[in-house]
Amino acid sequence: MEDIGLWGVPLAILGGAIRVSTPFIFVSLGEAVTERSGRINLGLEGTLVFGAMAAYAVAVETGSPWFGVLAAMAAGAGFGLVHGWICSFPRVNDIAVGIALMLFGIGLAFFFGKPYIQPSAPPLPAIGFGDWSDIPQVRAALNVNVLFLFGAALALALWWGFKNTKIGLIVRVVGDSADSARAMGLSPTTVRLFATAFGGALAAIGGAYLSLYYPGSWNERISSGQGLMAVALVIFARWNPIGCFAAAMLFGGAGALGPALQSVGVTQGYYLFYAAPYILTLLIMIATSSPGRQLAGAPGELSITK
Amino acid sequence: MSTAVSVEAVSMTMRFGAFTALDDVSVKVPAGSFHALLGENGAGKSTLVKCMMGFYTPTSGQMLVDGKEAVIASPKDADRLGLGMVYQHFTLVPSLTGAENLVISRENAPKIIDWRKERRDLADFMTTMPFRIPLDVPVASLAAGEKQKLEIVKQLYLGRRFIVLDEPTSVLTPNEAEEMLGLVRGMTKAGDLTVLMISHKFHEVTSFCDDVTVLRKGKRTGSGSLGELDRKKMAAMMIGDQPIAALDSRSATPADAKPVLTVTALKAKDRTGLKSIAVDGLTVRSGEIVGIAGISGNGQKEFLEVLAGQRAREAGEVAVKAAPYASTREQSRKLNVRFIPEEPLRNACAPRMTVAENISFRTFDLNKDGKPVAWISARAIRTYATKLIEQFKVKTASLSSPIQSLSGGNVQRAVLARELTGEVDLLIVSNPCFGLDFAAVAEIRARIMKARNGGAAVLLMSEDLDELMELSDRILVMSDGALVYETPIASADVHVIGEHMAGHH
Amino acid sequence: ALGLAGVPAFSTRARAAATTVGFIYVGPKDDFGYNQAHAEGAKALKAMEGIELVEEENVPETVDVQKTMESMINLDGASLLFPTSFGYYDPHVLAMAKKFPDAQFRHCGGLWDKSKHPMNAGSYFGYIAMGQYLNGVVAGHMSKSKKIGFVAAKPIPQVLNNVNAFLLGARAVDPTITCQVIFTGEWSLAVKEAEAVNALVDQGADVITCHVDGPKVVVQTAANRGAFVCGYHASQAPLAPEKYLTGAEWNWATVYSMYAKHALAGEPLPNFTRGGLSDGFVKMSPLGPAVTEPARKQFEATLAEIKKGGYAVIKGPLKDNKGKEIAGAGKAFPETAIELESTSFLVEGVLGSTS
Amino acid sequence: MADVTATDVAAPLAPPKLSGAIAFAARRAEGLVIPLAALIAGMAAFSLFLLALGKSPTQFFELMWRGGFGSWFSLQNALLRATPLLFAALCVALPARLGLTVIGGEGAIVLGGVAAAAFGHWLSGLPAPMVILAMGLAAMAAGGLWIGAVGALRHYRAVNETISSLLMAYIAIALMNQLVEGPLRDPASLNKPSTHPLAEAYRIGPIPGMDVHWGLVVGILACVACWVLIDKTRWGFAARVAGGNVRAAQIQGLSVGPLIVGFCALAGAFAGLAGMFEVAAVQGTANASLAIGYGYTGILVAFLARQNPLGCIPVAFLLGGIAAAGGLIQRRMGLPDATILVLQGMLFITVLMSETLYGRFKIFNPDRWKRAA
Ligand SMILES: Nc1ncnc2c1ncn2[C@@H]1O[C@H](COP(=O)(O)OP(=O)(O)OP(=O)(O)O)[C@@H](O)[C@H]1O
Ligand SMILES: Nc1ncnc2c1ncn2[C@@H]1O[C@H](COP(=O)(O)OP(=O)(O)OP(=O)(O)O)[C@@H](O)[C@H]1O
Ligand SMILES: [Mg+2]
Ligand SMILES: [Mg+2]
Repeated sequence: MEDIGLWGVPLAILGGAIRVSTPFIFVSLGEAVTERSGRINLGLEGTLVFGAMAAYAVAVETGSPWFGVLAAMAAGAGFGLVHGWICSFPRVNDIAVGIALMLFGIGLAFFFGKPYIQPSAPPLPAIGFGDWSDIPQVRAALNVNVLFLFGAALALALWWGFKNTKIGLIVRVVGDSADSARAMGLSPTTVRLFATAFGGALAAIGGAYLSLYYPGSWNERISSGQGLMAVALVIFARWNPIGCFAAAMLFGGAGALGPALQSVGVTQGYYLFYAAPYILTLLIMIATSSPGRQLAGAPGELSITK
Repeated sequence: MSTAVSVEAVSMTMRFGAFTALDDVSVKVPAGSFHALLGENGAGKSTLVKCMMGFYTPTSGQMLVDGKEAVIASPKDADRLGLGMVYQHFTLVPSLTGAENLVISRENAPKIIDWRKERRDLADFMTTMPFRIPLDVPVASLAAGEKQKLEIVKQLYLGRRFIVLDEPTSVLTPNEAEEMLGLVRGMTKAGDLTVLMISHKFHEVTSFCDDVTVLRKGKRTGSGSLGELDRKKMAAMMIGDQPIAALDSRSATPADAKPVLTVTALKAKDRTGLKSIAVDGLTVRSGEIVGIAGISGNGQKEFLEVLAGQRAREAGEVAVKAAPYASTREQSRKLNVRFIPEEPLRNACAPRMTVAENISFRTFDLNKDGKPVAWISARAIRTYATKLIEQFKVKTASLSSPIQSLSGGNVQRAVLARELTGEVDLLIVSNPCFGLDFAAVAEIRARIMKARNGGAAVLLMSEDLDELMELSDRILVMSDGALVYETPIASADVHVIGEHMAGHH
Repeated sequence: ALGLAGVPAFSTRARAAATTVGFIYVGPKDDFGYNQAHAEGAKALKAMEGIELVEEENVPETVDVQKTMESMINLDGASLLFPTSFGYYDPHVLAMAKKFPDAQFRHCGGLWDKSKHPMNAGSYFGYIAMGQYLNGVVAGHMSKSKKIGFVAAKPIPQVLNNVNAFLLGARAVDPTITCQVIFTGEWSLAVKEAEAVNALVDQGADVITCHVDGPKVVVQTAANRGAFVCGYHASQAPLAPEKYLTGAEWNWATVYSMYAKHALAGEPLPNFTRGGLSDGFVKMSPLGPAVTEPARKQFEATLAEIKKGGYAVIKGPLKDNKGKEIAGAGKAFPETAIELESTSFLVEGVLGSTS
Repeated sequence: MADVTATDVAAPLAPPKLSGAIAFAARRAEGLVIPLAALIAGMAAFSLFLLALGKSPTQFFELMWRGGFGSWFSLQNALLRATPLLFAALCVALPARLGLTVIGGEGAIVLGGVAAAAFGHWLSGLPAPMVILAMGLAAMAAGGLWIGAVGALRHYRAVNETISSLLMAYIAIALMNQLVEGPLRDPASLNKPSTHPLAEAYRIGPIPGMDVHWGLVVGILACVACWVLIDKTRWGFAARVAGGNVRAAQIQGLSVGPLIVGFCALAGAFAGLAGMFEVAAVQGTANASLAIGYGYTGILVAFLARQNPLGCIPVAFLLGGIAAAGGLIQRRMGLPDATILVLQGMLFITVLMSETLYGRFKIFNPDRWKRAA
């Protein structure tokens, strides 16, 4: 393989952004839809982990990674429905229910996932967008998983859909003003139920990506908080699907920074490099928030921004 | 355009548990008429119309539309029959544009919206409307009057032939209110529309409506055409023989009355962070009420927030009795400054805390001698609250009920009790009577006047010009974040003020 | 501590006359790594007559492990405990050993100190760096780019010894070879480990090994990127049959059966046990199909040499990667050398730094 | 139904004093009966789960009782595990009184532990009470600054506290690792990088006659103190006002900013103490084992206790007992360790759902007794 020296760093960040960002993309897009409907589901970490397990297990059993993804989606939607259903009772706190379901999802995933730590599942396919290049590093960086492409397309579709489809507008109506929604004869509870289920299904796809593509195995440490962080990214992205995509890429790229810098000899304080995505997100949040002013684009019914 | 329908509710009864909110009430609204529904707070007006529109399933009763019996089990059924409702609080979605609001409220909105076609259709439709509204900006950025018009436009766009208006003018300037009611009146006259309007304002009812129905404690106490009823009769039907608080006569403000509140060159950002408010100079003297008029969204809220310490000021001075005032608890206490913000449950109470606790917000950290203490005494809080509840006739099930379980008027009374007890030198009040019936209104206004006559300086912000005209010694107009006009009450003219409020002068 | 030992005696000790042996793992038993290696060792005891096995996994290195030990003694009647994670020792094993003088504690890691620690505690450990050296020998033959990579968790002596051995093994084949190391900072962090492998391969490394708790991700990711891999802890050959060259594996069954036999016979257990390839504490995975003939030859020759004993990987003249001399000519540190337990350097040829 | 008796006792014939006391008791009973019923419902749901898997719920709960509560040993085991949870729960419950959802207590615990270890080392040689006090203060300062910053960001920059505290927990753990493996590392801590071990004299020992260290006593005292602070002092009252409605608090001239920052700092200080006890009473040094999720379990405790500091005590004990029994269940029933997570999740869910029941039952609401009559 050629020595590309320092060029490796930007390339690694690009490659890393593509590889690492996919779970963030799916979870944050799903959560964007949920939050746009006026609910926050903090439990997507549990959904993601369960999705990872379910996808892996089904892929092992059926030999098809796509069945795995479908199973994960079904399970994720199930978790979303449970969240939506519990939160539909008056006075139930959606943040707390999220935390509870996170615990529950992780617990169930570990519980049922034990027998699947050892077997190998068939991975999801990738497309080599870098095959024009002779440089293997470029080829590797641009070896893009179909789910990533699907995530990118989904971000665009959701962005367009929020403006141009009936469903998109309904979700926004319910998220911005439940009273108005009721006046239109919409049931906020039902809309939120489906929005949360949708969010859960997407989060589970994020999990399927982790277990079936990158890093591509099922074990109890497969997720390092991607589901939780992605929820934070939604607010960071101001509930805009394109913004979610960009934030996920940024976060993924920043996550690749640490190993890439070490590989070219920048080794001091790698823990702090590893914390870079968190520090970066926090700094940007501080810089873009301000008291006495509402968050631009915040859904009016969202409990955390009310 | 479609034609008006007649609507009749027959023997509506609605029970919430053991409580009968509506007891065998019938209302008949002939096609093309403009009908008023009157009643005290809690009389059952909203309950009645909600039963008519399918929001509630009445315990018993029928609906007739165009003389035929109609089953209205949900708002969708009402929609199909061409019945619609404009609520007391806006139901437009703030973050959506006018066009989005209109299209999505249509039952048959297409799955995928072809905006080019929809815009064209909307433009065509708007040419049939008697007024213009921008449809491409988020509703949140519209003025209150525009929003109210948009609500009505929405009903017409949806092809409604009968609409209910629940207190439609409470957020409008008199000019806007007149314009809007005039338009509605025109449409009913033309036979395009039948309207049932809930209102607390007699003058609106007398000048625009054809017929009236009055409710009291869930029962119909009377109805008739406006020709045969005068205000007195309507008031009697509304409240029975209960006495109404009379306003103290205004004592003259001494010529040498000391300035209490002085504001100079104040600047602050508004909620969007894009616009700002600037108050160059304002003085309120002891024993006078200075009224600030303005359409909501012109900076009055922000101004009050700055005075109350809820919003940072960017520049300028606020002084109370010549001492710089930064709205700390100590200063408010020393200088006897009190605030009564609008929507007291939202702005001045902790809804889930008890009535007693809410009443003692101002004094919980003081002992009997008014000295600060570290330990609070539950007993002292209860004793204090009991006293005030009696004095101000707050109706509550118990001291330990959460304040949110009280009715709107009683929350308002509890807050007045808290703020008007003890010596008051400066009273800053905002929309104190919003949404309250006239008996409650009279009582609250009487208390404010009493405070003034007792020597308090009162700054009264209100969107209700009648209230300002009744109470103020001077009236100022706030528009676009600045005080643009001032007049002593003697020479105040509602129409001139209204023009300044609207920003044309 | 009032009569604790007495209470549960009725319920459990009476349950079996056999010796109950408790195993405690810090992670899942089947992680293709550290814990699996121990669990496989424990399995060897299952077949033994008179041995009752109790196991608990995912026990963190805090009071939890103390209480697990206590609970195994009190409620399960365990008399011999193997808390397998390095971080269990101080203070947890020490505290429990003092509290339960009748129970025996043997900890994996070599921390037992006769002068300070209770006699019912003890350590066992294996010299696995030699296995990484053999990994390096094969890697040296198989690397075309002359650059090999190491994914490491933390810069602690055991890990540094492994990194150094891996490189020196490769340099025994070709002294121009360099080894890039990336520290992930955690014993188990799947995505970071995968990113580290990608960064290594991007920088040209074509044989990768690692020292993390569960090498599954490293092995799979490296194989997917077309690099060869050498395993660690346990055999990961099934994960990448084509790309897996060999691996340094623990063979704890040797150790655990030894202890169990002593216990069954009522003999005192050794307090301090160590061994390497020659003692059967450590073994190498069978060479993979990709390994070339010259590589196999040198691998087998070196293995035979090591098994004779006294083989030293760290021997002079040797500098660290900052240019400081580590060993002058003629000086050698065999695997048993006490100095190696506090290694803080990376040898010349390793790209990376310990801080 | 039970309502009848309720109306009976509230009847005008009853002496006013007695009916007042009964009304008081009825109001309080709601907060006890509903969560207990929810816990039982959660256990029932979990039993179904076990039955579906062909395992015996009776055996499970029998083991749970034995491993977590049923003997002096188990009881102490539960109490020991409950100790850090008390502090961690306060880190959630205190800000909750101001309407803030802080989920990053883990960061304060970790930094508190590091600060305690550092001070314990730097001050070695000084008399033990002084050093222990200094360690406690250092830990409280570190944790207090960390969560105090979350509060400050929330109030002065409008940065959402849930997210900032989460981000800052990740940052704190990175910082801890950097410090423990860098400037604060004891060179002798070879294969598990740690700070210099505390001298024996500075270790915090067990409560006499028990196996549990003094942290338990401090933790319980802290919970009681927080309850007193919230319920009985003007600052607590002010915090409740601000938590109930910030705008109302501001208009009363209550200094909301300092209240938020102060309560968050206090919350963080308690979390810091958890770290200090972990170092001084358990580990004897600070290392990566500080970050094992006490902060996250604390969230669970606080929410189950409905953010009531006194409620945190029994809930922490309950969760401590469940955790204590986890190992036994793993060993005896062949169930994976995650079984405990599943049980916790189910209990958490049912208790949260029960939130909707408050105010529904007439029996707990003396205001409504008369109307029913
Ligand atoms: N959902 C409900 N449950 C119980 N009681 C209700 C409910 N809705 C209304 N009520 C009660 O019914 C009565 C009538 O209320 P309604 O809202 O119809 O009054 P209103 O005449 O519209 O008053 P306002 O002038 O304040 O708008 C009130 O006493 C109210 O408390
Ligand atoms: N959430 C609630 N919980 C319990 N009781 C309630 C609740 N909301 C309203 N009520 C009761 O319903 C009654 C009527 O409420 P509403 O606000 O309609 O009063 P109202 O008759 O309009 O009074 P006012 O004239 O003072 O505004 C009140 O006495 C109140 O106790
Ligand atoms: Mg009312
Ligand atoms: Mg009403």
